[in-house]
Amino acid sequence: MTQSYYEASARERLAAVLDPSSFQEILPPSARVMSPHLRQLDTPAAFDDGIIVGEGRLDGQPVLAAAQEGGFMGGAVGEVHGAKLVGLLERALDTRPTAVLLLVESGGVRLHEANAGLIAVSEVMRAVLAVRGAGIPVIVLDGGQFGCFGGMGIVARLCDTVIISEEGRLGLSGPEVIETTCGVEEFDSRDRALVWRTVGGKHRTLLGEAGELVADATAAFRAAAIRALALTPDLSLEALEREHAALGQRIERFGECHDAVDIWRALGVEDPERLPLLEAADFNTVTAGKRA
Amino acid sequence: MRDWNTQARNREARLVRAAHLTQGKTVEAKDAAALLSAVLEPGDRVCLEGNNQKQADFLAKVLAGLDPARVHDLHMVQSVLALPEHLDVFDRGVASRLDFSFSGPQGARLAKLVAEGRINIGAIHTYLELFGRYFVDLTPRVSLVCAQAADRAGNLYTGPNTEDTPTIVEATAFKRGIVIAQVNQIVDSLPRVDIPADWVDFVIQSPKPHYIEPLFTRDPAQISEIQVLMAMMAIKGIYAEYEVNRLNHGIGFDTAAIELLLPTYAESLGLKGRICRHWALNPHPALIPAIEAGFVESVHSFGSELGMEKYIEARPDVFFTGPDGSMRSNRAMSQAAGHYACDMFIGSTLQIDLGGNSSTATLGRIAGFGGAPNMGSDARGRRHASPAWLKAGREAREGRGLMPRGQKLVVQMVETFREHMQPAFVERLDAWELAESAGMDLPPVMIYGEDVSHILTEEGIANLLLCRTDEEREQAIRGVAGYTPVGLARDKRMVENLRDRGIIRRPEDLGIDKSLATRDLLAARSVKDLVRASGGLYDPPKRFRNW
Amino acid sequence: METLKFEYRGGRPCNPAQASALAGVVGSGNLEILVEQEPLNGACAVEVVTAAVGFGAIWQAVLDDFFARHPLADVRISINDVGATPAVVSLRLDQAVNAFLGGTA
Amino acid sequence: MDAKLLLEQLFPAGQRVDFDGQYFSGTGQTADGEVAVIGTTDAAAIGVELAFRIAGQVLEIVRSHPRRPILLLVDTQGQRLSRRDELLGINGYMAHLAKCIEVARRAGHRVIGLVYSQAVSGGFLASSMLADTCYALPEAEVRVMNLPAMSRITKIAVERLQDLSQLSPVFAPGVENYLRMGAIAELWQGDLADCLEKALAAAVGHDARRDRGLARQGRLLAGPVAERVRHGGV
Repeated sequence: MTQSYYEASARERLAAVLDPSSFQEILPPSARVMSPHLRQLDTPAAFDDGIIVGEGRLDGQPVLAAAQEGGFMGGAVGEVHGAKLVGLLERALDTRPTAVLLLVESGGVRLHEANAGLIAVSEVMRAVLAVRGAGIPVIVLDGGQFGCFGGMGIVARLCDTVIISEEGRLGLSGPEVIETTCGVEEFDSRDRALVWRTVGGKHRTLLGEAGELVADATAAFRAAAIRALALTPDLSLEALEREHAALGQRIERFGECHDAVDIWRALGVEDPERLPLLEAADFNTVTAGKRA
Repeated sequence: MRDWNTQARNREARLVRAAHLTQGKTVEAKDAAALLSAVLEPGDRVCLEGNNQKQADFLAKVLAGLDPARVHDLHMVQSVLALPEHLDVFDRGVASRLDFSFSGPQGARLAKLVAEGRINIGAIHTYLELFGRYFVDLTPRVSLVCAQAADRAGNLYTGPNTEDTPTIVEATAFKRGIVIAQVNQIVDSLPRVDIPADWVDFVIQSPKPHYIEPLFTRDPAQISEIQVLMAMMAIKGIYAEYEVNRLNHGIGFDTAAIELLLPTYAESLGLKGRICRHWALNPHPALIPAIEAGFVESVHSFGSELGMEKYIEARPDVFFTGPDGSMRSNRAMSQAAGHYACDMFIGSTLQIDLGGNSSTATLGRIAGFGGAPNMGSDARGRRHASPAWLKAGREAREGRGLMPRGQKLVVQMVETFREHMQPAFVERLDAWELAESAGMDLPPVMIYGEDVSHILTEEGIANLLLCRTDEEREQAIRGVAGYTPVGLARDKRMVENLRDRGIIRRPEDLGIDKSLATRDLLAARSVKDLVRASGGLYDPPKRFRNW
Repeated sequence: METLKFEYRGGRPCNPAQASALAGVVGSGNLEILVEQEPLNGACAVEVVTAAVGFGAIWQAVLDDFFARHPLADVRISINDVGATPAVVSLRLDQAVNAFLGGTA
Repeated sequence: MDAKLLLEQLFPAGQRVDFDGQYFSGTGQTADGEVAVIGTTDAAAIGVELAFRIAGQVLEIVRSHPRRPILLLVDTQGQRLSRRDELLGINGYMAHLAKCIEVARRAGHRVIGLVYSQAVSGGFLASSMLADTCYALPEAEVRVMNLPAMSRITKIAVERLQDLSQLSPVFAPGVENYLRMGAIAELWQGDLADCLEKALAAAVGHDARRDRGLARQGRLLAGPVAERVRHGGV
């Protein structure tokens, strides 16, 4: 099996991140809980609707976990896909695991069932907040090929932390969408260096949107997820006021920045141009204490 | 008395017409159109430097914008039609006749202009043929070339992408033609001189640096496990068997997979130092891990590749570089090397017929040939021996009572189906229909079946050298054509017989465990891995990055 | 979209390591294959749902060869395909069956 | 409907709402007391500044006016599409807004959403859809994407999408579709002040949208599948 988180399938990621052989799937492919809407639009459906949910252990602790399969429709959220995620989060309210892990990879709402997908994402948002409200941390792992965009990009930031690789991306509107709507001058989606500089793991980590940058290796994601088990959710007014102050500062400090490199320079990173070339460990050393 | 010096006098007249535009040899970019109007005469044969990577794009634009009432009926000779302007000159009536080699991105529009009678094609060539004709009957009267930099005297530095420039300039300058160069910058002193000043008449600094296409970069992330399997078969079933040491690879993911399996799979078979030591090849980024692993002793290149500059400079034992450290490529020399000095060519194609003929022609597109036929053909003039060449020659002649001689290995590597389930094996090439519709003398065949030694698919390797009858040859091809209609129509008994004789070999016959054919076998699985392998020297174009 | 059904007889009963196994992903040029143990009176039943219409004969040939390699009885094979080539189909079939019989996914 | 007219109809007993560009906030008077109002106009594109501002107002209400109900009147064409917003982490700002609404809910504020004009995609997701209950005016427009754009991306002919949208509420724009699928609890018609007072008086419970979607036959799988995952064996 591949060591690369980016290259692994959703099933391979779950197997590698959780304790060996500990994962037990709920509504597995053989249950054939599939999207009825895709068939109606003459589009192939998947036996698991592109998401795997179940129970397992992480470092011996009981956890619930979900993994989106980017290879199927870019991990987009449809009715069934979303319902599986909502059901898993609500299950956490009953079973009270140590944490819920979301191995996200999604372009957002699945257009073939756009309304159902949008509503499902908002139900996921409510459910994530309910789980955190119950004191159970929700941990996001983001390092797949399709990144984490659209509604899932919002969901990820509702959670306790986002563990991201340099290859991972996190945002709201995909670069292609912005280019198509606003023109190539606004965002050249084929300039991949620009894309990653804008929404990639390193920038997200420096901005404080992601909690930890790890190398693209399933073992690195696993180790970071184990560390994150110690998190305690805090949805107090004080916590939100702190976050509010930080986000306000971000607009003040970086609102006029044209490029991520300007932001990195403003953060006091020396030679910000070379950040994209650094391996995760070097990046973490160079940027220690310089994150927003 | 007959006048034996008309060309020189005509040249002088042209230079006089342009004299008011120059200071020394330098012409301002704003005067470029005036310059071309002054030196060009209707009916001139003009070589516009358009290679498959480097483009004299500014001069192309200026040429296409000339007044057709003044400049018309030009005869364009150029290796590659890559830019829209290359066809605009015909669309606007500035030129009317064309001899060329490759037209990849403009193939569809070219077919349309030919059908409308706007372009009269002389012939479609391979690179070497066209270069040869520059010195025989297609000598340019005026050449529009491009270089990285010029000095005040007019010496040119072509940079790593020298490509066609020396050939074009030599053919033009020594037959009293006129050479006009666009350069990215004019400097006091050049890193090195690639073209001496007295072969160059005018130098123009272009408003923007010329365009270079990163044509040979393949992202390892896109290599499939099927391609890994095929690369394993190539290494074990052909490279190792024939001890192939001098070779050329076509562009594509199939051959990139082979390059990336050298430090892993080939190494595990103990093949380092025994295969793949000398290459006629552009500096493929995918070759970096093999170079670093010590497989590769030398690489001579047709052109360079964007982003490889620093890596090449840091590996002067491997690449051909100037005293300044940067690469000196040369398309004509590397084509000659690929034809005569290599033991093997391996590359992909779009269609193969039952005779083993292959073509990349598709309906509605005139794509041309480029250099593949020079690589992918037996060099009948070759006389020096090598183990691979001798073994291939022996296999082809054994038991026939023929004069012994060697033969080049020409390997066609294809998956039986391309994307969208297009079969790679067909009863009849689309090239026939294209030839009829475009009024060509011959169907445009990229590599003739008689030159092909092996066909490699995911189903197996067919060794055509060992076939003794047309029927055997046909069944050997059907026998590796998988589930295509051609493959399904095989004579199963005969195919099994060919397999018993080693003419067809399946992965299991080669002792290859298919379950090992995963992407984990690739020495690099991403462009970032290539950067890592290069020690940070490779700087890929931004479109290939995901960091 | 097209649904194709095939049935093979004469296979051998098998002793799978798990009740079902999945290989592949429903993505362009790829497919997913679900292999399940099921009493089918000794048959091996295959159902293919494919986005590429008109390739029934090729599926038949690919599956014939697959069954010759793996003569399975009382097994249901369900496939969701997005235009995978026969080479990919054969590879995934072998992967799915290996996981099913050997228990390695 | 114009926002000012809407406010007059919602609060015949009086309201004090300040408009600043596309943003407005203030209070309205109902029989049960004051209601906080936060909203946007002119199909605002929600970028980082606007999301931040709405979130700040929610926090201010929680801090200064315990348990005061909050009415969200967000008119949006969706998230602002720009490289700058992505650079600054717009998804984080949207999530922050969602968290602030949750904090209000947990602190005992009723949160009601009313779609009075447009509600699109990300802008809808991070605001009205996070309310305890979301309502809409009949003339409101709700969508993820219009059919021609959807057709381009999915490569399904727009005619086919139009035909299927007659049969299924699942992808096509339309407030009726969102009603059937349970995301919109009711359409408010007639006396809007009366509608608001009833909504404020209604019991607050769990996220009831999938139950409504099932009952209204617009979303048949969401509820049952979620329940199976929640309660099923492994």
